[in-house]
Amino acid sequence: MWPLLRLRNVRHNYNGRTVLDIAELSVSAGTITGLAGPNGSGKSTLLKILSLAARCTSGTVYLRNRPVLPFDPEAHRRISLLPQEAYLLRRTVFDNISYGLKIRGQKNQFRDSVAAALELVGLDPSFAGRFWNQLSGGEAQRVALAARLALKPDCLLLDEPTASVDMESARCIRRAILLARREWGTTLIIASHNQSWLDDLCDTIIYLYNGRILECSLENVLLGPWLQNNRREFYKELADGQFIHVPPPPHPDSSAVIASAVLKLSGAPSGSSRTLTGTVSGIFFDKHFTEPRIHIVCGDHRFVACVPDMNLNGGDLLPGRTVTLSYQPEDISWLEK
Amino acid sequence: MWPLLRLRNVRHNYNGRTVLDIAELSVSAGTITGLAGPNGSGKSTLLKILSLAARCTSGTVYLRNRPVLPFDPEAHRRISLLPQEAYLLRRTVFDNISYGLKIRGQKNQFRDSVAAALELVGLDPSFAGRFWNQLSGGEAQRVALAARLALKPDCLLLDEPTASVDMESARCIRRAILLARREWGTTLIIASHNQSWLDDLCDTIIYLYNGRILECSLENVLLGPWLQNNRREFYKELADGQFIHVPPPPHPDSSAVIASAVLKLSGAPSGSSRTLTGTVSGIFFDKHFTEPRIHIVCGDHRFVACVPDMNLNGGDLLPGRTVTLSYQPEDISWLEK
Amino acid sequence: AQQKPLMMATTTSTDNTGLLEYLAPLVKQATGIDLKWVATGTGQALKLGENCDADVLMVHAPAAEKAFVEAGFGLNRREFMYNDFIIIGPEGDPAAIKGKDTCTAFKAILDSKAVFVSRGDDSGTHKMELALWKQCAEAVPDKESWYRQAGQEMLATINIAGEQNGYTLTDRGTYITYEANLGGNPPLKILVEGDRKLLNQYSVIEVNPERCPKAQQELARKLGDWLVGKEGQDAVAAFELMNKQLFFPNAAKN
Amino acid sequence: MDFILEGIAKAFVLLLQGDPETYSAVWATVQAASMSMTASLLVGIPLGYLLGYLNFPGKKGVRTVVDTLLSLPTVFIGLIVYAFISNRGPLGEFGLLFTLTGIAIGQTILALPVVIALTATAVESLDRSLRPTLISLGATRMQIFLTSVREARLGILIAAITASARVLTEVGISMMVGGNIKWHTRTITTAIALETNKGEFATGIALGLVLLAIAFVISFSLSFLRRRA
Amino acid sequence: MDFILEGIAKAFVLLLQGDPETYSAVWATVQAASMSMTASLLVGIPLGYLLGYLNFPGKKGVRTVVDTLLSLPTVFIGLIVYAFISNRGPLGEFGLLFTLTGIAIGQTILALPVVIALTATAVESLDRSLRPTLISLGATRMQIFLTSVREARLGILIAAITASARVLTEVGISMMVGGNIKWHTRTITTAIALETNKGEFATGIALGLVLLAIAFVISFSLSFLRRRA
Ligand SMILES: Nc1ncnc2c1ncn2[C@@H]1O[C@H](COP(=O)(O)OP(=O)(O)OP(=O)(O)O)[C@@H](O)[C@H]1O
Ligand SMILES: Nc1ncnc2c1ncn2[C@@H]1O[C@H](COP(=O)(O)OP(=O)(O)OP(=O)(O)O)[C@@H](O)[C@H]1O
Ligand SMILES: [Mg+2]
Ligand SMILES: [Mg+2]
Repeated sequence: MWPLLRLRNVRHNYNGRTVLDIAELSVSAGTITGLAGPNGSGKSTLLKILSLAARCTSGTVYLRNRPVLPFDPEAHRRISLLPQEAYLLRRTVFDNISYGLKIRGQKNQFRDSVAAALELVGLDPSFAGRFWNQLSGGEAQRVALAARLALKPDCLLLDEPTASVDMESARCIRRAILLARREWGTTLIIASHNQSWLDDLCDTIIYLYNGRILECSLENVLLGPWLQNNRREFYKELADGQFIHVPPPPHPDSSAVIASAVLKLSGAPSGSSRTLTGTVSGIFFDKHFTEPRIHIVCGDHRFVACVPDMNLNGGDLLPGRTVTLSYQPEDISWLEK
Repeated sequence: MWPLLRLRNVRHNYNGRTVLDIAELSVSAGTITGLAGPNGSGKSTLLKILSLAARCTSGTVYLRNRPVLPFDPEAHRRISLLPQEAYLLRRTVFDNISYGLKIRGQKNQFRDSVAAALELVGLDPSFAGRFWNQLSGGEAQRVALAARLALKPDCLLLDEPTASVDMESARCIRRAILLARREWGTTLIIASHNQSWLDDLCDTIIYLYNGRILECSLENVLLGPWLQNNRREFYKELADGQFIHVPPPPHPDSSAVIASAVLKLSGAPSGSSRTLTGTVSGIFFDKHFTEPRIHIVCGDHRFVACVPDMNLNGGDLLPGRTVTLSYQPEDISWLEK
Repeated sequence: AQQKPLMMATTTSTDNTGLLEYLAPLVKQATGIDLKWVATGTGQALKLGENCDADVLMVHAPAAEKAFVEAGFGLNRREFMYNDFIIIGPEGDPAAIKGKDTCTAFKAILDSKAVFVSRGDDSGTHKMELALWKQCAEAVPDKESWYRQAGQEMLATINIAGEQNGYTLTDRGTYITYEANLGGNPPLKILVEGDRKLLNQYSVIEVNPERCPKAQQELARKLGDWLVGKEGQDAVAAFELMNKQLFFPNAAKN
Repeated sequence: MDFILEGIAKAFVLLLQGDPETYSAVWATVQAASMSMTASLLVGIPLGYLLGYLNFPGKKGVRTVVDTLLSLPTVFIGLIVYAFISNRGPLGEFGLLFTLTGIAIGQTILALPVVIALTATAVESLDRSLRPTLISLGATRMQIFLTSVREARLGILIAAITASARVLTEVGISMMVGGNIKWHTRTITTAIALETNKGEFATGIALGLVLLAIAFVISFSLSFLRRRA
Repeated sequence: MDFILEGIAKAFVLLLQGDPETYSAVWATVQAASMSMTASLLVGIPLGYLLGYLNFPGKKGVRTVVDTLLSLPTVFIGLIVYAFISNRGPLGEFGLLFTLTGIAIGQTILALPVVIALTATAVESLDRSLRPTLISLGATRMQIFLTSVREARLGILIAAITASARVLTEVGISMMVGGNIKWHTRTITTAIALETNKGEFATGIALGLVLLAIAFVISFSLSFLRRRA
């Protein structure tokens, strides 16, 4: 079976500046894919291209191996996007949610669909009669999502669906997403900065950085600039006065990425390894990893490390305890600029 | 010393519907106050009224015990608000950030202020030349914040400053907020759904629910409807089939709130207490509590409980472990509708 | 100090034919009067006089002029020139009026129901036409479908008649212009002319300074004097359009 | 001054006593304006939408041309249309001269730049996230057009009102192309011009008020489209 | 048809050979239009802003009235202004009749509803979060006005262009109040009317093109304000 969506050699420019450059990306039908990355890394641009809402400067989008363009008669109505800044039509909530059904030629009987969509996003049915400008920020965001859910699309792309949404509603949206996949077989691609929400929901997560897909995750990213000491070692000083040492960076401003597996909890430095001391701020369970993960704050910076079960002795790792991390500078990799 | 800002008997209506009703609220100078609450609870409305950007339907806003109205000549330029949906002027980022300085009659020399403000929100100085519509969602949000920071206001109100902002930048904004208080003595009031970010930053947190200030925190809120069994006990079924029992609700649709201290980790039920079984998903350290806090997932729902240090035996509470919570239904309280 | 210009309200025919532009420098030279004029319909010209917005009037609607003077708005009405009206129509002449006298022609048009285009704007020409209908056919055929009331300037009216193959009554000056505009071979030809009834009398009237204190009666009198005097009369006689004399001085009969 | 009061009184008389000449002119005005407004809205709104919506090289030039055409003098349009539909013109055989249809052709030329320029501006002022939102909901190009027009309804409404005001008040075209023929092509504005020329200022005022009454009926009925924008 | 081509040729002759009568009319047109546009923009933009910005009871009624006033016929305005500034009118002593200032007064009345209605619509179409944002940045009421106008510049620009087109092309006021006096108050449009009356259609066309040239200069110079909206 072909992947539902596939990008090849896609590149997108704004005013001549390349903001997206993806050689190859496939999304299989029925999966939930997360999209993570810092501001400006190209998540929204990628979602617009994948949803055929915009055309990439160069490259091809395939839908089940067929190249497709915006307004493709077949694909157009099966893929839906919740843009980051969704526009609400200057009408009632009811009209907003039923709009997509109406333009699909569906006749009347929107009432049930609209009520069902509102319930999915955790809004009271009485909201249907409200006007677009009588909503709070989070309510508007949820109405926009409801308008997409009402369409029961084959493929749904969500750009920051939980921005300015309360925690209870974020859980509600999570349930709606899982329901969409289960009941309608919807394939989902979701960009979000709510890392734990995303981790919890998605089958796979794609990390974007400067318009490129990263091979690793973006757990511990340290921005430049990097200094050099008189032994020609590169380092950066953290806010609490500790130093972190790195291999020679490609550029003094490059960003270093330290995979959580690189940071060991064995306190004593051995050979060429270096150490960092910090305070545990939390321990998590993340379904993408077999081991629990621990957050350690060093000065201003929060590091994520893996906790092999054998390392757990008593309550040593509970929040508030001080621990020592060790790492090999050579294991630190660099992000392309 | 009078509180910097004080509200008395403030009530706000939209189309005759009361969305805010606050008898008394004071904010002391130099503090950082958080504002939490579900969508539509009135946070944005409250911030607009506090910042004198809107006038309340009835009631009084005091600035250092002097009643003030919008456009108050003295207060107007000392209080600044970052609205939830900040509007960027159809100009460059530079012009947007320097706008507030310009209308204050400041002459030239914006260059340094703009560069400093951009740095505070973690944006490269090269952004100054971009046009308003050449920004990603999170970049736009940070530019809007920079425009307020550039004013060095006495009082700064932020409505969802971290919505659609990446984690690194959220930390950056946190540093900027702390710097504003330290260097300029700015008083801050911040509405956010990013509970952990808010917990970490604020001196006090105010919880809003349906336009009213809550006495408790909003940690574990369970929405209705509530059912009654043949023993006339009220309960709700969780997604995993467990039941949670509550005292008689004021209304079958009322929301119950269970303070984290009510949920005990002592596994065995005693007397009239009830139990819930769940999986630990994380442990945190929260500066507002002396003890670490634990997140436990039961079915669809995540509960927060306190962990008295004495309860910590070995790695029992590490993420992934199964634990039992017990509670007295009478300790559960109700939110006013 | 420079003298204030003399404001004249006049009809479009004197302006459109170029007569005033020809006379103005001569007036200036002879009397020192700086002549300014507003060219409108006769009715509006009389109204401007009535409202004291002009010092002197040059119009061609004798009955209305007399009423104007009798109402005390104007003084010293002096006739000083005329031109003549003609009946023009399509070369085919469906009502067969060519060479007939005016009344016969009007009756023939009425009987044959051939298209007749009326100015319909209360101008001097229109008033003349209405008088002729009453005189020759008892009533104005106001609502007849062949009787088209244009409500426009003379030239536009002729154009309408031309487009609709109709007859119309026009002053000779405008017809000469029309003829020239169409390169000397217009679809409408002169069919009736030279009848005594078809005289188009122009006069000059001074605005009454008793009603209008600012009216410059002295200058107005001076202009009138010049127009009826030999110099003015000769100048009128010498004015030609397309090498044809348009206006005929007749101040002598005053 | 008196003629203003007199004119106001006369306006009531004309309207209430049903003066046939006035009603004939009202009817001619309404007929010509309906034809020209229908044509100019049908053509102008899509063109204005495209001009505001698309980005193409030379767009700025096209806008400048449209803006310039806002200043087409009515007599000039009248002359051009006359040249085409006069008996000696290329379209002479259709017999459009001195008809309301002829007037409507000229008025369409007059109204088109207004509709196009104001529609383009209204569409340009739409929120830039409208288009991706509509696409993401599955709207076709035609549906995007229709919905954008509806979202820009305030701006397009005022475009229509401004254009119809321009058409209702123009004299030059009606005079030149229509000929101001009583009972046929005499519109209110040509009647006003005629009465004023005749020195019947009060009647001119009265007819002006009649025109304003028509305009009021139009803007009043359209104002309901303006609710809740 | 021929007179159109002839007119186009003649337009070049008039403009390039510097025909003094044409230049006098151009100058009169420009003077009157500058005065009236200055006045109507200075008064109309603030009023339009308030109308679009404020919410007050009866606002809808005011908008309907303004929309209706878009249909003020020029001859009607001419008559009203004439009534006031005629020698027997209340303002007769100022000697405004048959002057460019008099024309400009009438043209201001003509342009005001256009500026007000279109500015109000442009302001109403502004993003609703502009106002709280400006207040939150410390803008005074005056600064909010100025910034809102700048943010709505596309709409207000087209309001100015539409109004100036209306003013440039009007005949009724210039004719009635100005009197079409050669070398003094003869504007291009009254000159076109005169030439057309005289049957000089080619000259009419030529003068119409001259007017369009002025309009082009105006919209071309204003089009630079349109960059980057
Ligand atoms: N219309 C535009 N014109 C020019 N540059 C743009 C435009 N839109 C976005 N950009 C730039 O393109 C890059 C990618 O933007 P994009 O919106 O895809 O980022 P993102 O990953 O969605 O960020 P965020 O998390 O802030 O939403 C950014 O550097 C941004 O500044
Ligand atoms: N302009 C308006 N007209 C009518 N009702 C409004 C308007 N703005 C907000 N509301 C309603 O007022 C209530 C409070 O809104 P507010 O924006 O203050 O909520 P909020 O706490 O900021 O929510 P969010 O977390 O979604 O931003 C909500 O019920 C909302 O629906
Ligand atoms: Mg984005
Ligand atoms: Mg809010």
